[in-house]
Amino acid sequence: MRVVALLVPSVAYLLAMFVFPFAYGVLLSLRPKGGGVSLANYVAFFLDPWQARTIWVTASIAVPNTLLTVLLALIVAYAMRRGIWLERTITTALVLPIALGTVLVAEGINGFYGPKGWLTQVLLALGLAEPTRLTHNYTGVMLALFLQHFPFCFLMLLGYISGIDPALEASARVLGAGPWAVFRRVMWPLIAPGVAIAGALVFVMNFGVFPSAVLVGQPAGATRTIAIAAYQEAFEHYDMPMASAIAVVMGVCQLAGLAVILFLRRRMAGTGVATMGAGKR
Amino acid sequence: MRVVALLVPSVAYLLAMFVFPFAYGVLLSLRPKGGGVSLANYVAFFLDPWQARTIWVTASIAVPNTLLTVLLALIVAYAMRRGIWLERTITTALVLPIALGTVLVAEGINGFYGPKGWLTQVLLALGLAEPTRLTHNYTGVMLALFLQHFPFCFLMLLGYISGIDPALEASARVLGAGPWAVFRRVMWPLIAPGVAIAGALVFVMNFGVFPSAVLVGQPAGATRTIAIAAYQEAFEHYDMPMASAIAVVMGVCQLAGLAVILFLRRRMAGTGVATMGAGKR
Amino acid sequence: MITSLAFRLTKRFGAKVVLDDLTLEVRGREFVTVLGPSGCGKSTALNLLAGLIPPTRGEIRLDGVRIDGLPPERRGFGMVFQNYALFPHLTVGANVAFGLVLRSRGKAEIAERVRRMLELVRLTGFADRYPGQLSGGQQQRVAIARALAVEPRVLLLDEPLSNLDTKLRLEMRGEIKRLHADLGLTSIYVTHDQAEALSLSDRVVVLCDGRVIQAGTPAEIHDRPQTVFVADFMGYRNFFPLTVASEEGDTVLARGEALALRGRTVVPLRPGDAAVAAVRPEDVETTTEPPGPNVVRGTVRLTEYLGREHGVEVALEGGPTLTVSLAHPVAVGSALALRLPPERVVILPAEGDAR
Amino acid sequence: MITSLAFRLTKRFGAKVVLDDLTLEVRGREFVTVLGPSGCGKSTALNLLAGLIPPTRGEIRLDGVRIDGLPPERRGFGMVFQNYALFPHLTVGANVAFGLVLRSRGKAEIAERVRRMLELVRLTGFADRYPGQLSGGQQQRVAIARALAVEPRVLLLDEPLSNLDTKLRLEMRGEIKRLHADLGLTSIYVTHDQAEALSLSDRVVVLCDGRVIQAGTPAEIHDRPQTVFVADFMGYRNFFPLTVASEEGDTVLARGEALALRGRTVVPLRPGDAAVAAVRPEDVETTTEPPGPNVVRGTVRLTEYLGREHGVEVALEGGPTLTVSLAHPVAVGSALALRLPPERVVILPAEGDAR
Repeated sequence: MRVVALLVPSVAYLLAMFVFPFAYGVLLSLRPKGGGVSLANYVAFFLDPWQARTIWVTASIAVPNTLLTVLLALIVAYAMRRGIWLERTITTALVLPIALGTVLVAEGINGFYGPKGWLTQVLLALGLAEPTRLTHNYTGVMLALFLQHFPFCFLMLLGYISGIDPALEASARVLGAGPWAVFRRVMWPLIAPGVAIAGALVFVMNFGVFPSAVLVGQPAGATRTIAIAAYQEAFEHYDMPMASAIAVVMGVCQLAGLAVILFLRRRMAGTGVATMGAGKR
Repeated sequence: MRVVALLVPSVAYLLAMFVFPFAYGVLLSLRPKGGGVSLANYVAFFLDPWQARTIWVTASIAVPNTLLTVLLALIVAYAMRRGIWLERTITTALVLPIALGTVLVAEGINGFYGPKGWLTQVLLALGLAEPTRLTHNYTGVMLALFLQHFPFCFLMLLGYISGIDPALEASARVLGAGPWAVFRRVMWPLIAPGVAIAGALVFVMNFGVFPSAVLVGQPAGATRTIAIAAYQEAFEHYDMPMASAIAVVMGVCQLAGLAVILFLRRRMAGTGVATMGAGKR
Repeated sequence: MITSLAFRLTKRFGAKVVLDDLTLEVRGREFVTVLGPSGCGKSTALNLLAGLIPPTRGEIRLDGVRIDGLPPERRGFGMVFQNYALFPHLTVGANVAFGLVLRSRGKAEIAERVRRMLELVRLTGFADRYPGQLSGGQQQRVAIARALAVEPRVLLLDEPLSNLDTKLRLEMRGEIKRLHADLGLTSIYVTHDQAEALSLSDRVVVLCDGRVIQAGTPAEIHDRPQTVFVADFMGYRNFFPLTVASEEGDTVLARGEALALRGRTVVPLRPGDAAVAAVRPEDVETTTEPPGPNVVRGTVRLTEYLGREHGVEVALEGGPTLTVSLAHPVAVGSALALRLPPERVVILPAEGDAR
Repeated sequence: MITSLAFRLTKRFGAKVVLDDLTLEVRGREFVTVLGPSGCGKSTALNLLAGLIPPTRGEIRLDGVRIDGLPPERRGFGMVFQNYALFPHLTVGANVAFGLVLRSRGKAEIAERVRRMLELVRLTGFADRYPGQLSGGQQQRVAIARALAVEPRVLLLDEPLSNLDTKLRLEMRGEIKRLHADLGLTSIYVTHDQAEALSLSDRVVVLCDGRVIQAGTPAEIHDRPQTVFVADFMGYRNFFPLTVASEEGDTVLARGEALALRGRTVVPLRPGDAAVAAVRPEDVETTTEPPGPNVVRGTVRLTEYLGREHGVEVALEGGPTLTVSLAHPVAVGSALALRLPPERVVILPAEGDAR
């Protein structure tokens, strides 16, 4: 009882702090600059191809990047499930981009992958590649997002996978399952819920991409994401209601992505491939 | 053996991908625009007060914000250690800011805490406050960083704390410890390593603050952080070597902060207050 | 020294009744064991007594004074947990001193008492180790020393031996018995192990689904179980459903299709009642008597070497199986004539849902 | 059906030798138990046999053919784990069918075999439940059914009963014994429980610190332990350090300050050798004989009710303590004259570091 009494106000304040800004945004979006209460902002957004296509641009970055990030993180985390040599060093290296922040990652990408960067020069010197443009375009954004989100995804999955009782794998091996059968029949069904959560998080973060799209992308064209559109309305045109409307559209897209991920997860569970409580006993 | 053979190239590539950009940056910083190999960039940075003071500005944001975030997260996570009503909802609300991205959080802050925002209006209507400026200044950046980093810190600490065997607390209670004595003598020593890790992560992220400092701060003055200085050199003046030098200075500051945190943790351990393996049995 | 600890406790979690009006009075210096299978509510009872969870209804009186309103730290009890629950960041000495430090005793007094406690549990010289450096049995002894250091008014023990090896469990059982007697403790001990309950206790309370099934001295519980559930728990491994044919005093004759048994009753039975005859493997003996009541014939189906004895499963003529314990080996397939001594057979009322 | 499984295995983790050249040949249909305290390397041995970890040195031959190069899935063994290791996402039926599906058996054959296996472990009707919905004993039975479904060439059991209640452990022990006999299995069983080792095995191998201390039939291990370590494990609870005074054949007389004991030897001893006399509590009897070799006097210090017997701790004249098991109760403080029958006393060589 005493604990509850202490907790209620602080939790209420936190909720207010975290939830109200968004409720505010939704209401604001319904009051266009011209006055009144209407859906005018939404209509304007969808009728303007320059704005509406940001949804497609963002999705074409977020979806492949999410698949790539989750798949690679799953492979590496699964291979490392029983600990490997230099685990600590490798984990630290992976976490560097989080620690160093978006800007420095962007700068590092420009330096390493850019037209005068090391990678291009090495490839050219070896005669292995045409001078390909890897930065300030779609590829640059993909690289930046991967560098930022891979570590999160990897650490989440590693935690999830190493929480599964190793005796399950041992028991499947003795019963006649080779490494691939172990993965498909035992580990994957148990990991799937974790993969769904990690995928959902990466997708949502990818869909909100902003600084990377500006710094190593082509913010006026190929990588003009929906977050950039919202930013421009808010901080360049000072049209807060319009910016809020765009933000709401973005939120709806993110929710749609989550719904697809949940649907896939449930279908797998339905066909008996996936899930029945995680491995921790 | 087979696993190792498969793993080595992929791990090597990942390391290259994550580590080389930073090594590249360090070397670049030593080759100033004028030519040659020298420390000229570093000398220039420290001799220019407009640049050098960004260290102080950044620290004055990062240090108090880290303390505040960790302290609040610790209190809330500790209070929730045995699960509470609506835990799922509250956790979801807290994770919203991560999901929605920096820009939308900034916009929400401007809308809620801004001069025309709800909070100010409610406080004014109640006669509780002078019309205080909460955004586009130091306070705005503090709020944005708190909203972004609190959830991480909270979830990390909650995981850490709920991993501690509840029988330890029960046993301390029966032995005569009241709630405060339980925290001070049993729980805190076991939580301290987790707090140190969470604190280190939040500090490093805070020190690299960039988008928030621009969007809800005062990027030309009170919140001109070191990351902004690096950004301007790189993407406004196109002086990559100088930008790299600033990035290296920033990295050194982050390492210094980590060293202080590690030192504090070790001192606590030395005086017998802290640590000897976490609670999981 | 306390005179009595009396309680009457009910605990529900949601709709599930975990403890249904568990009523007991423990006298000073008594050793009471709560015996039951996992999930019977015995650990919940201990947590309620310690104050770690609140009861749904009920009261606890220590020497007549209600203490159920007090938080755990003010009840002055000691508790030993199944998983030891030692503080991993403190040395053995600091663990034992924990309760004394909280009571603000003087430094010298604490040091002396820690020394005496470690001596008591035979861990002199271990004060500076950390719990992680000790074996399971040593950790368990530290947990006991820590609980005893504060001179608890009542010592609560929650399956303290169940994480230990067979051999260690036997040793620690003796240790607990010795400490209880030497220090004049009042102890409540929770376990699922009948041997622990019998050997340690002054009184045993058998719990099933949150209700007391039977309570009494170890000998009463062991020799005079009142239900099939208690008999099963007390090592009666043979149960035969029969019908009571006749009764004289506390002896009845019960018959079934395959066998007729004369035996003792604990609960009165009348002719025609459905009954269950229970007998322990160790109580059956080989015989040369002709078949009749309490004498059966059968074929050896399986034998088990038990060191001093041989466990033998005998398929009786007419169907049922009898498990017996014999001093000498017998060959699988050989025929046996066995006697079930009437004074060792217990005839119990058949209760459909007694388990 | 296999004819023999022979192996010779050494395992080091870094500098630590976990198994030191463990050599054993198991014959077809044999039940061999590896008995030892925790940390003696017995689980490591099982994991090496299953192929789950690679040996540092050694070989495994099944009917003469080396199989140590094969991965676990191609050895055709069955394994039962201490924590059951059931697949939580699969039903009981799918768990049991797991190995058969991997062997691409026909649907009808799998269904029939799963049905038979569940019947065998008495879980008919549980096929559609999930492991999380079963009790510990039921989960253990599913684990056994799953391992047996593939008709394993060798069944490996890693402390399969140690997570169960006392009563359930007894029942499941009988179940394992029955299945081994009925199905003609070849089994290797790992445990720290001497009762399990004695009752189940054709042969027992006692392991300590990765080395075999003694191997033999249960009766040999039980009656003729060769070291104090084995005797201690086999329930000899009284040990007296003495010096050999005289020998005749396999009987010696050993003396100490407080007592003189005549007893059997298993390992030859000569007069003057340091020895340890071991005797079980159950082998000591009360006597009216006058004091002399094998007859001692003492005072009852502690008694323990054990159901049919009473455990009694007796302080002997001259210092040592003797633990005995008596059929009738005695009062604490009373004097007793006790006889340690020479045929029940084992005189062992004293080895400083034998434990």
